[in-house]
Amino acid sequence: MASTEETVVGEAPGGLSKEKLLELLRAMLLSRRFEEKTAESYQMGKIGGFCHLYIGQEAVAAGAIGALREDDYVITAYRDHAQALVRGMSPNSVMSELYGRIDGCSRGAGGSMHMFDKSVNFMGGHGIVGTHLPIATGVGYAIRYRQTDQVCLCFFGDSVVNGGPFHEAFNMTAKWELPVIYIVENNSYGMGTDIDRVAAVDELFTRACAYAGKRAEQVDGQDVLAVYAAVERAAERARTEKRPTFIEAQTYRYLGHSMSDPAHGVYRTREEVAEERERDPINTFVDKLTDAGVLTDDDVEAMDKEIIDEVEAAAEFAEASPVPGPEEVYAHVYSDEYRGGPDGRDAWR
Amino acid sequence: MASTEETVVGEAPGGLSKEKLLELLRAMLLSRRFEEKTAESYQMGKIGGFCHLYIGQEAVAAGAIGALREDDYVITAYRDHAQALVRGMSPNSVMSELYGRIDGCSRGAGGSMHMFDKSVNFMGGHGIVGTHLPIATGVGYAIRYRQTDQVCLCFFGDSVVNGGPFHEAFNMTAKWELPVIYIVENNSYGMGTDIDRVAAVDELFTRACAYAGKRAEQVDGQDVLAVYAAVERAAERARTEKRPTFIEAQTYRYLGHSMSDPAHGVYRTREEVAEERERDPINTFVDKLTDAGVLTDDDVEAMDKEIIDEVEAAAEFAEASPVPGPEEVYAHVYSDEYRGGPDGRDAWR
Amino acid sequence: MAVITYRDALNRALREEMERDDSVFLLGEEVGEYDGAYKVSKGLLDQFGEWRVRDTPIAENGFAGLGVGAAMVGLRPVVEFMTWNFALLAYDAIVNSAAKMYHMSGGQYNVPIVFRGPGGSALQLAAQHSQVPDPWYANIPGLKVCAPATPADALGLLKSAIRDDDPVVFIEGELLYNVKGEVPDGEHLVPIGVAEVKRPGADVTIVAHGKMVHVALQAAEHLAKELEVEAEVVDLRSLRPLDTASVIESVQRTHRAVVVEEGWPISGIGAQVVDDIQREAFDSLDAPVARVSGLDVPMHYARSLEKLIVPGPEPVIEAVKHVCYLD
Amino acid sequence: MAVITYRDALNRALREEMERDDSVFLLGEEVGEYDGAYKVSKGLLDQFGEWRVRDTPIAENGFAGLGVGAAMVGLRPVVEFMTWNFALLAYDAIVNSAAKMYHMSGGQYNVPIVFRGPGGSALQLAAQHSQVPDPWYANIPGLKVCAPATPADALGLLKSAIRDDDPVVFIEGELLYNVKGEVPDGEHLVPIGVAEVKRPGADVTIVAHGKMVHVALQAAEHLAKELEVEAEVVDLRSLRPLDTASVIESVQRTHRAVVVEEGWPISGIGAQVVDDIQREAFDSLDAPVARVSGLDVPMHYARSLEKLIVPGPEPVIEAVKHVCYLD
Ligand SMILES: Cc1ncc(C[n+]2csc(CCOP(=O)(O)OP(=O)(O)O)c2C)c(N)n1
Ligand SMILES: Cc1ncc(C[n+]2csc(CCOP(=O)(O)OP(=O)(O)O)c2C)c(N)n1
Ligand SMILES: [Mg+2]
Ligand SMILES: [Mg+2]
Repeated sequence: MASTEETVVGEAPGGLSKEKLLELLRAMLLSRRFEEKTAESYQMGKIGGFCHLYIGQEAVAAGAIGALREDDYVITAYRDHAQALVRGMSPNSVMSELYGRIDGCSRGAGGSMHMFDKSVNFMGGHGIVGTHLPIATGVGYAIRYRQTDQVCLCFFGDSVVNGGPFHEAFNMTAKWELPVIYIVENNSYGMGTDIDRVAAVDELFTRACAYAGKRAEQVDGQDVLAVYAAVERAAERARTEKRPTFIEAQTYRYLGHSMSDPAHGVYRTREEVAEERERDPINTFVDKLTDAGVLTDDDVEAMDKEIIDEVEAAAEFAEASPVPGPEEVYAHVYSDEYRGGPDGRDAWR
Repeated sequence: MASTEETVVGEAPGGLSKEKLLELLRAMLLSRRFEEKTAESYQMGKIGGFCHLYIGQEAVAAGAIGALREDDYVITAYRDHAQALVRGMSPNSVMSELYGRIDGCSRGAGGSMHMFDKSVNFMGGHGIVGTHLPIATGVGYAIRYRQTDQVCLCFFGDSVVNGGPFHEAFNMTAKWELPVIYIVENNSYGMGTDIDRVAAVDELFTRACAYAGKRAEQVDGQDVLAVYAAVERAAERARTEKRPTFIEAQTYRYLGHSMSDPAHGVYRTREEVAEERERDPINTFVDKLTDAGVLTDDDVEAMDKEIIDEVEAAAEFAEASPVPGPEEVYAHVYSDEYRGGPDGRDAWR
Repeated sequence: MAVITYRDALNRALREEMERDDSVFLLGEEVGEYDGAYKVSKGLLDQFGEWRVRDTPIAENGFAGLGVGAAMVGLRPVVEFMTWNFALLAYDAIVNSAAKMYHMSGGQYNVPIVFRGPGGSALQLAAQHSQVPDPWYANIPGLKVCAPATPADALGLLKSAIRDDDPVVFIEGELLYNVKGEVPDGEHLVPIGVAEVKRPGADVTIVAHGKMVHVALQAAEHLAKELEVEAEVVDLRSLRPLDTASVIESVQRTHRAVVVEEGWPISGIGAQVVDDIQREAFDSLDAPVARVSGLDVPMHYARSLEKLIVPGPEPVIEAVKHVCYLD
Repeated sequence: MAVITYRDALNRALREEMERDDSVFLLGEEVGEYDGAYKVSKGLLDQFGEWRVRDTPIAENGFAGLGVGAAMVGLRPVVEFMTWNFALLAYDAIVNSAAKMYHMSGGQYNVPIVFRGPGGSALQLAAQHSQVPDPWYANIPGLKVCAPATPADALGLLKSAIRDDDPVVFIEGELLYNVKGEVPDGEHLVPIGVAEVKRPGADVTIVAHGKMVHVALQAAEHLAKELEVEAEVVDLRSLRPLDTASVIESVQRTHRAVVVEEGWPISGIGAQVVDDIQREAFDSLDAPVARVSGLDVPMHYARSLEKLIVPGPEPVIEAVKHVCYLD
């Protein structure tokens, strides 16, 4: 078997190095195992609030972020654990945030929906549907302002394409030729609403026709290599031509919209979910890699076990991390000092 | 010369009756003369606030509203005097509103930007760019809800196509197949901004490609018959198929954005304005009608004189109309009785 | 008298009004097939069909504006915001369109619309999902604003709001949906703009609305038991019109007042109530009016801090002790 | 000391800060080629080029959000709203994104942005174009809010706002742009959150901000001349943080207070100031605090009614007479 250092050429999947292929697989497996643990901890009451899992969509985060450079920016919505991990945030930091502990990336202030890590240019974690798209436009603006060749990658859900922020952001990004890659994770549903019931267009990527200069393409979001290739092309285009790209990745979430929504029953059938599970992005990628001889079933099992251990350790770490104390209440309202309303407005607290 | 009652067939412009042709001409002339008087009164300090004139764009209001039925709805933005008049509001009512008098359509509460007349289904007069588009969607919704065959005609400016409300309204209107005709008056500028500097698309009507089922077409907005024909087709489609249409009417405003903006100098040249004036919608239509023998120069002059008298009379009427008294302050805040904040909150007023 | 939940009371109000008047319709995200994110609209799609129970795209400004247009031509839309946090996107449609229309058309186009949904914090929903919108709407003439605390008031006020000819902002409590209470059997209407004494008492007036009414009642029980202080709890129920007269009347009897709200302090509802009390009952006051509010910070996710930020009975008790000179 | 207009003071602040720090840029409708709808950005496009002075489409929510993104990665955007009335469309970007980011990222992403533009009524602009946004933003933790009344404060506060590491809502007076006043020649900074006594006086405190400072000063002149009442005029200058201490200090000397604002009464800025005064200076008060505000109605177009709605010196004089028991 080829060593991890060796570059796989020719028939190797996607023409990528073995190292890269393993990195993509690892990213997907970590996302899956982490979310499984998250579900378990949520059910045990260790995690609160709204909690949206990524299971089923792993190829999108892994492929897209995998195609970026370290100095690029990533921004997403509330379904953000996997993107955070793939971008390089530690499971300890993400899990502690879910547990609402001081070692969380946002010191327990943000929770599930608001993962941030400035050290890896991970810009959140935003809870109001669609409103991080203009923020991504602003990051693109800053890149051109400073004349670097970074890019900003912005994930969002299918339901976003019907909202005003999408339209305003796309128009400005296209007009000013900003290096932003918008990638819609089309999992067919916004909560319990089938996208076809609310979008007046059959295929989401066709929305891009309303913004000249914006390239759009559709990729199989369950194929990590396809996503990787699309984002790599888009990034190249952004770096050299400064042009934005709109990618529609067709994917699927296996579980409910959030921890309080059942996986099926109301707006989709058990059969539909079962059928979708057959094109599982991890299984198909593992098959591809083992078929190509890049790694063996044993290798996969070893990797999986290592990841499971890492995730378990993260949960233990989070459990042991301190709960934020009262001194945190006013800590990050303003950059300068702040102790709440003046003159005892909070006197009875 | 044919009498007004006679139907003009064959070579008659637009295949319309003489009566209809004269109605269209009259609508345009009235709009022009009324706005000229408005400018004069504004300069004399009789009208205040923001005041946006329609001079140059008359063919759009005349042609579009001319193609409607009496029970249809019309809604527009702040550049609304001409649409109000063409829809059948009396010059007395519109001019009194501009003068801020009690005989104004809105009792002096609204002014230039907020003309309303429920008796002719004229729904305003809205000041926040783009936000009346969702309102038009709602009117369309109500029409389908009640299963009548009315339509709602919604005018708006070119700058609207870059904003979120446009996108949200278009998506819902297209998805639910609502009988709304959206007509953009593309006069090339939003205030001092050339639309090409801020819209990431060359031709505005192509924006409709992002909403399946919405038909879009471009018409010469300086040709009243072309506008008439387009809206007539759209109305027919709305009544029978319940489908929306997006019409781009290419037009031009001769004066500044509002009374406080010069006609040219900053963002466009004197030459450009002069050139645009050559395709004046009234002159070209008069030529067409006289060439076709529908009416003579004398007829036109007589009509013009009559309109000028009517407009002068409106100004005199407005001048004589009472200024709203203090009893109006709280009169229309709520449908039920209201006298301001309770218990003397306004005690010192 | 049936005992039902706040959720069911709202559902009953919607159903009764939709049965009574076929110009009433509901629209919003997930209100139809999904029965509502909080199940307030359960069963309505089945009963009334898609034109009267309309699932919308995620386009708050757009569908709020749609509601305004439909209301202008005589329908009576009830616009559900999944939570009021998302209605920040629709602030323009509510404030610039709905609230101004009747006025700026000189009394021609009234807008009989209800904007409703849950406001305030729930459990660990963090900064963007825990906001109290009350003062942003109470400030606006042209709107009416309701914030019921009990199932009976939720039922009676929502029915009144739907029948009202003007735009009503209706703020429900995300944590109140499961609260149970008695509800009259027949037709039950509660007038907008009328407060109610939820607990009589002679020693101090506690003013509250929404979820904080329950906190005030808990505090009052404790005060009675532990300190023999009898607090009168006045539930504002509506925030616009604000029933200042009822508050003043109570304070003139008790001579002391504590005003409680869940939201942020600066220019909150409580600030206005204090202003009214000090102006109208200055000579009756034996102590300055005290306020208890949410702490002046964005909401934390961590449960430990959320508990500090949202007022519970303790600060209310402390504030009462303060105005009674017992601290 | 040069005498310049409020408009020119703002222009000078922008120019000086853009020269000093090349991460500062301006964006908004008509700010570039057109020199700004109110000419505040005159000449800046020529000096700094299009990437630093950016004309935007009419997409308030979009370009406000763009500013937030640029600020998160270290630029210092100044977002101009043509007027604050249009910022209702951007309320979400300001309240849900800008104000929350530093907090919800646990102190990682601060947002050094200024949102600025004129607020309040001008002349006959009617209901949708005359609104006072002050309390909608003062209520929000995470924001700072300034509302300067004079050219010197406009200059000094805008420079401070641009240098501030947090989001600042900067509310200018549409009718103040032509007001002239002395402005220091060198570098001039006014700290955010510090009020200023604009006229000393021993008999009564008048609290105001923005345009109402001038109304208060006119009223004070009249009171001195006609009634020998010396009013102290305290200009809040910032609405968040609110300099309660300066107000209290003054009221403790004068024992009487009138709080003036242009906006609507319910839960306005004045309500909060009254709350602070009655709590902190209860025993110093010889009369209940009086408030003067805009009338509780959407703005009328007719000049006759606009004059009644926007406070002028007369109601302020009447209110002062009332708290001095002279009526
Ligand atoms: C503006 C706004 N409206 C409503 C919501 C409530 N909400 C949260 S997620 C969601 C569905 C989003 O679906 P989609 O964009 O497809 O993303 P997915 O959850 O499928 O990843 C809704 C309606 C919200 N957060 N923000
Ligand atoms: C949301 C909003 N932003 C800004 C303004 C200020 N404004 C009024 S008209 C206008 C230009 C509109 O241009 P366009 O839509 O092309 O219409 P036109 O004036 O050409 O008829 C602007 C920027 C506004 N009224 N509303
Ligand atoms: Mg989705
Ligand atoms: Mg235009």
